[in-house]
Amino acid sequence: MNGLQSGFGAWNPIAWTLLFLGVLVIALLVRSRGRRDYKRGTGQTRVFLSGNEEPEERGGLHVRGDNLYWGMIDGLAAYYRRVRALHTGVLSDYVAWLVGALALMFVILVLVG
Amino acid sequence: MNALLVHAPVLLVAVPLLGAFAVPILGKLGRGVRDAFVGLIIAATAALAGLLAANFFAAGAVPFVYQLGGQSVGIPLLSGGIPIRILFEIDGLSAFMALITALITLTGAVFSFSYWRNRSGGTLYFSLFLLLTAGIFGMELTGDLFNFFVFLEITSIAACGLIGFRVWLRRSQEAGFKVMALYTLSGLFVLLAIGLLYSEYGGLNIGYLASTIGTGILDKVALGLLLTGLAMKAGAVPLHMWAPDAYGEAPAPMSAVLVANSQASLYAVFRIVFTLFSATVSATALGWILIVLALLTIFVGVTMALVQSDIKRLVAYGAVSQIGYMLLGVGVGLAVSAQAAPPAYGFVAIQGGLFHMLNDAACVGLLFFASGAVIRAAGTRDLNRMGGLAHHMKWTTVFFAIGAFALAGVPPFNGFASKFLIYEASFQLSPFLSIVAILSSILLLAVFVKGFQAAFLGPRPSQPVEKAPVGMLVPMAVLAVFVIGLGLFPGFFVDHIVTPAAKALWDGPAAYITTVIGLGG
Amino acid sequence: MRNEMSVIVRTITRCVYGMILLFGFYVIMHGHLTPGGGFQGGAVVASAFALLLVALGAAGVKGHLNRHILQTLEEIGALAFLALGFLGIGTAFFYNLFAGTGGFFGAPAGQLLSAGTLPLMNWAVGLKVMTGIACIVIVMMVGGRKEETK
Amino acid sequence: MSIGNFPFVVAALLIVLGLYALLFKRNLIKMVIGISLIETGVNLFLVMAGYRTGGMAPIYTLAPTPIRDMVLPTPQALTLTSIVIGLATTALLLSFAVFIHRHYGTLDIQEIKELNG
Repeated sequence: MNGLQSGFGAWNPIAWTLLFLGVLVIALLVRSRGRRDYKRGTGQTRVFLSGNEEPEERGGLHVRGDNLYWGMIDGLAAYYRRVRALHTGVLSDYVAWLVGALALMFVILVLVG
Repeated sequence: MNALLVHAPVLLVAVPLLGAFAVPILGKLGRGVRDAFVGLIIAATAALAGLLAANFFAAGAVPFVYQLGGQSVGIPLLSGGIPIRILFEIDGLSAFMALITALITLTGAVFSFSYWRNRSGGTLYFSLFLLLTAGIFGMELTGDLFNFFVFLEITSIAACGLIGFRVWLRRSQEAGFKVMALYTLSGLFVLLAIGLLYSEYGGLNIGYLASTIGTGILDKVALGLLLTGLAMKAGAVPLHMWAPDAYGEAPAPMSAVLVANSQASLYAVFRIVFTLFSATVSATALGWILIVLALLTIFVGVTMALVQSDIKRLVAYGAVSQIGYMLLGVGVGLAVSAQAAPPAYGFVAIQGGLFHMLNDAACVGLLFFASGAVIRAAGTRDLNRMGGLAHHMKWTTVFFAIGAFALAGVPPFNGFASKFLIYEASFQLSPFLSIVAILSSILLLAVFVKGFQAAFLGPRPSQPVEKAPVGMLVPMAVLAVFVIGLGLFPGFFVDHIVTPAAKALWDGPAAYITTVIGLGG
Repeated sequence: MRNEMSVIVRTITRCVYGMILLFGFYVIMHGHLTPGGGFQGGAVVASAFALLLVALGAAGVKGHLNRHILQTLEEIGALAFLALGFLGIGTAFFYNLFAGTGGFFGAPAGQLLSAGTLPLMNWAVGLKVMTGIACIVIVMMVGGRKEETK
Repeated sequence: MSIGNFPFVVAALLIVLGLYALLFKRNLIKMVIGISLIETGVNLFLVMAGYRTGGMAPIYTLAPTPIRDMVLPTPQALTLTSIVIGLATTALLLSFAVFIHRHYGTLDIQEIKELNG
């Protein structure tokens, strides 16, 4: 009733959600078996980075938007340089894209026709 | 009740139009009167759309026409085999689109009330809002190409008036000019195509044209003009450049309605390739054109979203990429529909593409509303200068997360349900298609993780934050309920409203044509 | 820039203003009989307003053309047009209720008071167009003036 | 005397001229003029699509008996509607141009590109 059949696979969100909740319960059970002597405010919660202790006051640090995924964007730099260069913001270029797409569409439709 | 039902198609256009012209007069009586009136009009419109769609789908989704100015509303008058008078034609797809539009315009209007609460000059905004609503409904319901052009231009003018409504913002004026110029140009392409078709066949009714359409070079030129112009208005790459400007610079509730506007253009693309020009060019070729556009749209949209640092442009590029999924689903269906024994996955693909329109409207609307609330609270749109809003705006945070997960296709939200159908069906045509679609979906999750992390996480902001008022939270909550409901019970919606809509495309133009001329002649 | 033009222009404007108005109203009134109609006639009337505005300057027509009144009239024109559409909703939207009834606007085709709701619609559209275009012209003129003084 | 296909050539010329203005002119006002040119070209095409050599004006009450060729009224209605819409779009574009000049202090499209990337 509430599932989807694609003829190739099936998707039932209710079953998935129940399964998800089941796994969640198991995970919480496993977690509850953990050590209870883990205490806040002691050396156990101190943060180390590469063996050096991170100072507490940097707890207020916030990774700003553009710093996320910089590695990936850097890796795709060649792609981004080209694609961002296409988004010039100049209306004439937009119109050129429109006219070019129209011409291409004509060519394809007439050739394929 | 019955009379209301009979006249529902035209009332869907006439009632918001009436509201649009009455609002400036009632606005002089004060803000309360104006808001109550706009709420009444938009609620009545949404109720009419719901009534129309509910009855239509319950009655087995048989297409019917509404004749303006005739002796009766039913079967059109023919003159020499050509339908005369202005016709509205409602089939499964039109009714489905009307439902989407009703959902978005209703929530958008409620959000707008809070948005304009503390600013002056909202009266003309609501007038244009209702005009845009009337135009979108008209585009979806009309059965006549020339009417379609008129409604297209109504939406263009109203939409651009709303994009540039805040004349004190320099960027909104820039966006308004660019978008208006492009919309006008695409509208003129459409008009030229209409002129070509008229001079060839002497009629403008879509059903009539579909029944006589040929394979000549003029038909192909007309198809190219229509397809390019409407793909531009739908925001398909490489004609998408206006979309982030428009979605980004419009007032937040407008961005959501603009998505509904783009979807109406997408509806027109589907109507044209499936119904109007089904005989002109091979469906396989047309289908592959749509698929190539779709892949470009998905990939470029998502990758460009990743590098945005303006929260609304980020969501806007996400919205652009979703247009690609709809094109992909329907394109796959079109590409295989011409085969001697069309495989069943073609129908599944169309189901997925159309279902994704509904899902996309709900999620993108939610995200635009939430980002509007975020910008209002943070006082900036720059993701690099935001942070920690979750400490103050718990509900907005939750809604943004729901919308982001849903749009990125994370189960069990609704975006996954429709993307699942698209993945499965496109995989059977070519695994490459579904690989691009799935990878882009994952990338989209990364995009929204970036947006979410930058705006909501992090330490408590130092300056005080203006929380989202209840009037903004309610429309978000409504859309969030839709997102979750569509996600948990996709089978119900697919069976009852998506399947009739997909059938209207998949079964070819015969039903659409006979409704206009088969019986009346 | 001076606010008004030379005395020749002003005098000629005063002479032809009434004639243009009259011709505009004629075009609107005979919209259902001859080429023309609400939009064309309205545009003619609005061109008379524009002429007045150009010749006399924005200050010269201040009392004559009030933008807020024009705006209200524009809305009324649009509402009247829609109301005429709703009149026929007993049968179908835009159904011509009065045509051929012999009564109100029901004279045989070719006479002035014929064609049912069509002449009324022409008047509604004419009202909307003349006031709408006049508004646009006024706003553009005032907006441009501000620009120059800056 | 027949005018042949000459108006269609003019229509095509107008459209190409308008596209030229949109693509290569830098002034916003000139771009608006370009859009108007395209619109005029399309309108001319529409009117020509309904024209019949020797046809008379499509007025119901003036129709002679027996009925001779009349010019098709539908394209004229189309053209008229398109002119009305063109009026609205031109007015909107020009008012955007006024505000852009107020904010940016220029009408050069190459300098109005804050929305990029």
